[in-house]
Amino acid sequence: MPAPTGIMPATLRKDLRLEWRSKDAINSMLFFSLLVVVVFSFSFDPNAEESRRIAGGLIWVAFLFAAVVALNQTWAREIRNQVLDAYRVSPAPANSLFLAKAIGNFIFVSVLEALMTPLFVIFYQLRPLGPTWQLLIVAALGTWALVVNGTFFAAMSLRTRSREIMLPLLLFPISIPALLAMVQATANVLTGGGARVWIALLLSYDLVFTTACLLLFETVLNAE
Amino acid sequence: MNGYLIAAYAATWIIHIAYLASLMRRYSRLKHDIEELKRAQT
Amino acid sequence: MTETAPVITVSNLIKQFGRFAALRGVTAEFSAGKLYAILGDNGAGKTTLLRTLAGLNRPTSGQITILGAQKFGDICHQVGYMAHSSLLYDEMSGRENLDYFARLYGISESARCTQAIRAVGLDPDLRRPVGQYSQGMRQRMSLARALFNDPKILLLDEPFSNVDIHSATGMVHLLANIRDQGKTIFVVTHQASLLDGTADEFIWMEAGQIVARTLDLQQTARTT
Amino acid sequence: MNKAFPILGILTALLLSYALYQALDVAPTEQTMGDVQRIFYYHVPSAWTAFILFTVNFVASLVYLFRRNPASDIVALVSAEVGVVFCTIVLVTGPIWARPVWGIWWTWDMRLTSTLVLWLIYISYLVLRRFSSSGETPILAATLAIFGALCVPFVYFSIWFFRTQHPQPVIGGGGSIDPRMLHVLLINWLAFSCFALLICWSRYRLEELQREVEQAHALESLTQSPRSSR
Repeated sequence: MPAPTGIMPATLRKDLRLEWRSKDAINSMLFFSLLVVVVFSFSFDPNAEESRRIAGGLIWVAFLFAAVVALNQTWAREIRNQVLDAYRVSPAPANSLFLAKAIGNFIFVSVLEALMTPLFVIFYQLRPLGPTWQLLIVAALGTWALVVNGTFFAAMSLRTRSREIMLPLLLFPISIPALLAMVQATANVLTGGGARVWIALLLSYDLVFTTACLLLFETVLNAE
Repeated sequence: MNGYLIAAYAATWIIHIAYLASLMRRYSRLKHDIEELKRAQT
Repeated sequence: MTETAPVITVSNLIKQFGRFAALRGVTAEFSAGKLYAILGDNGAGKTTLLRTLAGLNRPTSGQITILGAQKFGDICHQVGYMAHSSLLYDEMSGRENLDYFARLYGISESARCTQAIRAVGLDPDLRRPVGQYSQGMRQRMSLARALFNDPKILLLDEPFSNVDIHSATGMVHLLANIRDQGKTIFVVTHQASLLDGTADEFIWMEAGQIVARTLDLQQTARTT
Repeated sequence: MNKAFPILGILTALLLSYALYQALDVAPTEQTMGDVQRIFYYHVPSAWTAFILFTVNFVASLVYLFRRNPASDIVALVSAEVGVVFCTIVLVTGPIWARPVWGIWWTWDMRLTSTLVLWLIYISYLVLRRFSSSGETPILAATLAIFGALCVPFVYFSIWFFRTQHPQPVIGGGGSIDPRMLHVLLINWLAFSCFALLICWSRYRLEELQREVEQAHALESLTQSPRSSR
């Protein structure tokens, strides 16, 4: 029996529709990262020249924490009425579900970034001195790096006790290289340098971990 | 002999012995478990 | 339909959850075109048996053969599964739910979904999200979700719980009809009396084992 | 097998004391750092041992994913746990060494930082093992181990590149190592590897026993069939 096609887009559409109706993930993410921006600006002087150097770190840490909020939400939805079991008894391949979830989270986090970045720019009076287009690439690659591993580890922590705490514990150590690359690339561009090596690093990180996720997701989904 | 040197060597062995002690504790708990199991069977 | 050929064979099935064995060596054969009622106390292993048949639990040891296949993945499109939870998204309407699940089975014609919803006595054009359904309606929609792919084997976990007696008898009639089309149905239930006279066989489970198989309810009541 | 264990134990004890004597007495005193440099003979062998154990963890996890045999799962668990112990020693002795030599307890230098990240990864592995329900632990843990191992090159490269971009205190000074020092280092490494093997062995036995007991509990409930609820 050939595997049915078009499952990935159908699942993605379903997820977007659910999010549109409940707005659980995006609201909590927005509020959360807003809090982070405000709290950070209390702890540092946002007007100093220094802030340009640390802003890259602040932005990405804020987005990382916000992404964790969204990542926990995506699978919570599937667990609520055990709907995940319905997916597992169906002939649909596990990777379609994974890709749909990862792309969905990518969209959510990108929307968040698009909404929050102007706020950061205003609060911290940022003006990139380096090539801005590189920032876009860094944002896209970096977000995917966080989201692809995050989706995977969220599915993993689904099967553990105290799963909400488990996700950051699993995700953060593995994400350190990606986070370092994102922060450094952003800081470089803001202070007037280029970020080609960091972009290359992010790209290979994305490739390696996306492959690993796709190879191992079925095992995790059906782990018992 | 240098104080830092002694501290480092001592720290190494303290960590190893602490780990071994935790293994011992787990082992004795297990033994207790096994005995209980045997008693339940008879 | 040959009555003699077993459609499901289970041999020495053991399922262990850590220190607790939910199934302790279940061996049985089930033939096509029959309605089996699985009865027993809480914790007797009924749900675990059903989940193991549905491929959701990996047996610790023992073998299952369904429709001649050892791997559940090969025949999953011929099995319908209804769990204790609804396996539906609360935020979407019944129709939207079924349309999504139909995609998972590669079913593109939506007539099948409409038909399934009608079969359980609900209105396919109901726009309300499932979360606002009454318990009985949700239960019936959940049955429709298990039915829409026209499965050869139906696995139902407590389909009559929280359903009023009128709807429950309606569901029993429906199940009898489906059985008469040559399908095999397993019903885990506490309300055995509902199936009295309809079920072909009553399977009594106790402490993870099948302790009795009888043709009518009274017979078992006498032996135990 | 049961006879080999005490023999290996005595041998390891002898080797460790010989290595200690070599490190403290035989090895020449380093000119600039003095006696403090002798931390080297504990610090570096611990690091090597930890890395070997983490490699074992990766291989065992891979084998587990393909073969699903409990033995390789136990090997993976044991090597990660003992590896974390050795890695902890590296992280503790490192600053004790850094303080008198560089005047600071911690520097975000390439090796310290990447060891710390490695340590974090394997701690999260052990946490996952503790928090997942028993039936699925091996699979989830094996998956995480593979992710962790894939991450190692990225950790090294990113931190290396991060460091080369930023000025930092000059460390080490390079140059070749005195052959007598190398000799002592290798003896210490051998001693600590034997010690690690010994711990792993007993930890393996412990885990095996633990699983047997678990099994016995389940079987007991099989035969006695109590009315326990799920």
